[in-house]
Amino acid sequence: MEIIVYGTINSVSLALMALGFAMVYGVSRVPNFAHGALYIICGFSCWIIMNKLGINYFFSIFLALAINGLIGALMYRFVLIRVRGMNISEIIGSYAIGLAILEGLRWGGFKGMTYTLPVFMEGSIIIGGVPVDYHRILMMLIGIFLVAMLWIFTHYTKIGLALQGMAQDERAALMLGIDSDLMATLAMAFGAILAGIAALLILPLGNIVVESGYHVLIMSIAVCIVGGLGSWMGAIVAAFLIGFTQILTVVYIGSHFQMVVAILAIILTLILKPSGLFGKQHELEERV
Amino acid sequence: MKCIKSTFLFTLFAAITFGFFTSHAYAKKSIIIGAPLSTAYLYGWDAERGIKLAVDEINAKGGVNVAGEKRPFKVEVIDTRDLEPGVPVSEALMALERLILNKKADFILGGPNRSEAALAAMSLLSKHKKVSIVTSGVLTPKYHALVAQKYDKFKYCFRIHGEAKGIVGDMLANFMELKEKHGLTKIFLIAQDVSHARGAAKVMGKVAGSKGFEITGTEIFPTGTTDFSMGLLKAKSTGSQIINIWMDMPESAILLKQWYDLKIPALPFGGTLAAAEQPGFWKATNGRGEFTLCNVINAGNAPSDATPWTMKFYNAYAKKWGVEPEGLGSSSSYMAVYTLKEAIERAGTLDSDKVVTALEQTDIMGVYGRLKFDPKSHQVIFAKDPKDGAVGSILQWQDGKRIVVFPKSIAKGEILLPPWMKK
Amino acid sequence: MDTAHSRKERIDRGIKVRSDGIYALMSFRELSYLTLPRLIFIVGMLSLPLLMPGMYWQRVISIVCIYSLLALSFDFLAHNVGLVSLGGAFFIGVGGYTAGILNSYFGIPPILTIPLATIIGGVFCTVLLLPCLPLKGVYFAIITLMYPLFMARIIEAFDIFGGTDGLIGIDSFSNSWVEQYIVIGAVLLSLFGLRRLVNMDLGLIFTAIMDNDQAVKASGINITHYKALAVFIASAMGCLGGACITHIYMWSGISQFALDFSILPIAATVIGGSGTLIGPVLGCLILVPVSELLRDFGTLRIVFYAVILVGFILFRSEGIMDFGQRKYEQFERQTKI
Amino acid sequence: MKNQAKKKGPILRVEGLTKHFGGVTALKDVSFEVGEGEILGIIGPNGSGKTTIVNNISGFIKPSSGKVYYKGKDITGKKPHKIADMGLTRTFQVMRPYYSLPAYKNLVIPLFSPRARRTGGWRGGGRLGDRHTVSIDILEEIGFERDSYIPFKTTSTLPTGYLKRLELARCLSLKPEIIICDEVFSGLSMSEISSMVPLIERLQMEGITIVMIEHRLRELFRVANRVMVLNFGEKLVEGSPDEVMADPQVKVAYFGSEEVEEVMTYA
Repeated sequence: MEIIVYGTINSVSLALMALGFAMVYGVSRVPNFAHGALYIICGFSCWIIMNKLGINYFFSIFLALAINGLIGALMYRFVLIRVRGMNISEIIGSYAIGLAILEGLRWGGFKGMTYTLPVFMEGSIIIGGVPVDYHRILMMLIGIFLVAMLWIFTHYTKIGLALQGMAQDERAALMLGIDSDLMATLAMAFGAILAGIAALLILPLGNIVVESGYHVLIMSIAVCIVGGLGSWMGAIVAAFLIGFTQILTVVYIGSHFQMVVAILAIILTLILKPSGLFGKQHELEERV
Repeated sequence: MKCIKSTFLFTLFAAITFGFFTSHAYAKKSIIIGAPLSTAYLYGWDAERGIKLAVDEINAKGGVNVAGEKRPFKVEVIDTRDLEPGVPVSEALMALERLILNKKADFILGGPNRSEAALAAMSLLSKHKKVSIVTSGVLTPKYHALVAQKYDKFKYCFRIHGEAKGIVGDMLANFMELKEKHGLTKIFLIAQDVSHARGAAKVMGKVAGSKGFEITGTEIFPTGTTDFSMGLLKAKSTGSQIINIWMDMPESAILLKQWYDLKIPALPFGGTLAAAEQPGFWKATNGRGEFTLCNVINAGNAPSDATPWTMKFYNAYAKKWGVEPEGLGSSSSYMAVYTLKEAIERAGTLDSDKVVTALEQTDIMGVYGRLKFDPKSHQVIFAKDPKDGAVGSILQWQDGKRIVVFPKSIAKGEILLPPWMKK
Repeated sequence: MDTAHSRKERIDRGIKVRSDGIYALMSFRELSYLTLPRLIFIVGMLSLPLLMPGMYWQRVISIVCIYSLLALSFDFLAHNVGLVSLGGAFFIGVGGYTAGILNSYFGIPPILTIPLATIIGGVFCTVLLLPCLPLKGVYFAIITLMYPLFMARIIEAFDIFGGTDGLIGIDSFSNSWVEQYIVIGAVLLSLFGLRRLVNMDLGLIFTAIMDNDQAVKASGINITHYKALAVFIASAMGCLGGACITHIYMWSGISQFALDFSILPIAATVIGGSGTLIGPVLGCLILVPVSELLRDFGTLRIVFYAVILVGFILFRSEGIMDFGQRKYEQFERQTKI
Repeated sequence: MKNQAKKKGPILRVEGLTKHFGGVTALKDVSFEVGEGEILGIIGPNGSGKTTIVNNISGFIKPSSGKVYYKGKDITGKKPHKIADMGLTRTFQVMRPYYSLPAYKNLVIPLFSPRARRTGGWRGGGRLGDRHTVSIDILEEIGFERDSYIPFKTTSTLPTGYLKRLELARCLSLKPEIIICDEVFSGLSMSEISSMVPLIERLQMEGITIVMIEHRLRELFRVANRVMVLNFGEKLVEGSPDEVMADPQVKVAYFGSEEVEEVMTYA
């Protein structure tokens, strides 16, 4: 029973982490290697707003998300827009920005393990004999709610449809009068906000540490690849797949194989089905 | 666009020239201590503060008299980044070499903090014949075993704080006490997937097993795990009463928070638990870290009166740095500077080999007991009583304060059990 | 009114056309025009260890050479064979561990372990990378990014080869001069070896595979075979670097699979100029010393480093070498009319 | 005017070839044979599966069901480079030269293949000379003027006619036994076509079997011994060019109605 409960929790947290990355890659084909940095900087900015400026927790969340979205948009507008297309420079560019943000935070004194965010609700209850704390349940609910909102957003709103159009075929979207750079900036901003939401949900469980930035980047790449680069629906399904395999390995094989399994999943998926579960792999099924 | 390009190139040029100058402007007279530390980490900056505190005190009193001539200490700290994942150890070794070759360091204190880097640095130090005292973060028993094994090659390496085997000994004494008082016999081991933590957990399993404790399970978590629910639930289902934790990664705070939320009826007993050693731990877990026990290896890192010097150091540290001594590196680094000073004065020269022999006969009453080095393995000798050896100290978080509960000779309180365990 | 007796003339008048592919050089002037930059580069590289002020900077030169080996292998794979691999750390790790194992378990001296590790490491990496050769573009990049992490976790989980402590007590080169000249020799050898290879017919096939692999398939050539050959060449160079770094630091452990070994060579290639094989070596010659100079600033060093990287990508995205080549061809001098 | 096909065993036999792309059936149960030294034309409206047949035979796509026999051996699903190595070469409807390389270097690549090494290339007769001179010879034979600058120009600057010839040259350099030409005439000017037709006939004289997929029926009918018509992935009819021309089904398939008599002659 606890496998199911903690499996879903682990999977939802993986899905939250990966959603931002999948959104950005889906729309603008830019692999955003600064995703981990956006995740962490949202945690720290929320901490600063709450502790240094004394604004209460609820508003500081929204303020931090807004700042994150702004950083994402600025990052795209001034740096990534010039290197779109040259995929090596994209990777290096976004990784360098991520590095600058993370190491800048570390230089700015955000070292050590004493920074954390308060939990939404204290205490825990027993579900089917398994003690689960409120915050994790809340995280699951918000996660599912977020996915539903995202689905509605991309299917029924103007911007959402434009983003999806861009994802399928950028040139066709251009022909229909969708300003691709604006859309890509918006996508990057949304990606940053999604990373921020993931941070504000997951970080209260532990503490805000710069290293988890790199860890989040690796895991979100893992999930997006298994789910098929570009399709965020695939990312969610893949998150559940990897989440449960991790929990199962911990229970049956041995907890220290947990990481090995996650990375093995990526390598196997790429070899067997490079386009992932849902992805439409353009290069491979090239028209002969 | 033109001006951005020129300003960018100008800042690059300024950075290079500035960097070049600082490395040449220092007086030849002072004795240079090189401190390769991972300054972005607890074990790094607490050692840096310990060393700087001791150096300031010694320089205030006139410095070290080397064969009659008074020479001040000068500290050169360099960031090795070796506790950061994804950074190759060769980065730390290059920093160490920069200290030795470029900054002309005479002695190395603090040493690289990661066990892996410290082991790698040993051959480098013996190549350059530099005396090095490791004071923070290196717990692997392999370190002093290697010194004993290849004495002539690694004789320049010393270690002034405890290591895994010593800690296991202290922990066992505690468990025996818990067994009599509260009848706790079932131990569940949780270790980080790092060789010194796994080694310590294995040794603990064997030794505790032979002493009548029942090992209900062992869980090894890779670095970077963010969910410990499975391990904790397994501990709860096997009815274990003590959870022995060997983990120095930041995610251990998640483990403790989950332990509190899931109300696991077992006492979290940290073998090495970096997160719980900091005074800021209470605020970080907003009170949910109560009853956690953790080992700070040497007495000075928590308020206790092991020796008259302990509280003097404790208050001097708090006054200078505005925070109580934290982590396991502060008192040991402080003592390392004093031991080095005393050894240089006895040896009367800076020559490495003479200082090594002088260090081997060290016998001074330090912050955490009488410091003597084992001549063969250059490992500080541990004891239960401050009068005849270096003393470890285990503390428990009791409503916001760190109370030393072991060893008995310097204890200030008793081990308490969480309310949901007292059925 | 005297007319001007001299006018500006580009020094490569006529040489460029004749020397582009068909070698028909007339005079020493043209010969020197082509060979001078290469000569300066070789003499410069060989004299570097002598110019370095202290032992420390000589060690920095060896690290520069190791990174340039990696940058060369990345540039060769990315721009001549079309396989963008983020797996520099994988090659370094495998090469380093092979050399470490050969030396500590079998006691083979460094002079022998380096060639052995290069070959065995190269074969090992190629065999492991075989299944992902048909992948292209971002997919190949990301899977090669995962391999080093995977190897590090395997060694950590199974606690083999000394687990997280790694192998220690590996004996180093006899003295620092031997160490430097081995590494510099390796860089020069592989640099000019690669240039020779790229211009040979074999290099043609790699360019063809990059240009249009369907056509190569249709002309009866097994492209996986040639891709494997290219990956072997690149991984052999990476393993050579890995073996050297193990012997320089007398240690080999899982942190040789660290991300820095993958990212820095690529940054050097981007700065130095991708496609020209000398570019990445120049990139390393700039990046590694700068990051050493900035070491005094502690954690700020990485921030500076990242800002420099972003600056180069934005303002000089084609790299120094291409810029240099263009400028070199536009030098003018006065000639009499 | 047309040389008759020598009546030996079929060099290429396709049985029940079917291919589904997801729900779409591109080919349904197509079977045909090609005799040695014969020219078979395959015609049909756009989207009737002509190129899919070529891809299945040459191994670029694996058929859903059905068999392909080449000189009696089953080559269904073999890798493209293995099939090419056995002498069954093809050109691409969308031309695929190496744009970054000069024209003569384009042919150096096929001359690296194991088959070229064995057979010595088009005129090699068992021993492969220097690859560059062999490639220039082949180029000259298919219409690149030898002493002009054309063989040395970068491929991207060549007009379509030369690119089509380059495709053919690539097949020739492997000393093929079968060439499948996928719309070799399309996109060429009248003068280029008039110089291409004798080239095809000369190849047939050399004993090479050719399968031609074409839309320009007039040139095809001048050269082909037999013609097969495809419509929506199914084989409609097979026979000599005149029988096919007269067959009402073909007219319906092509032009939707039977009356259009005179257009057929000028197509």
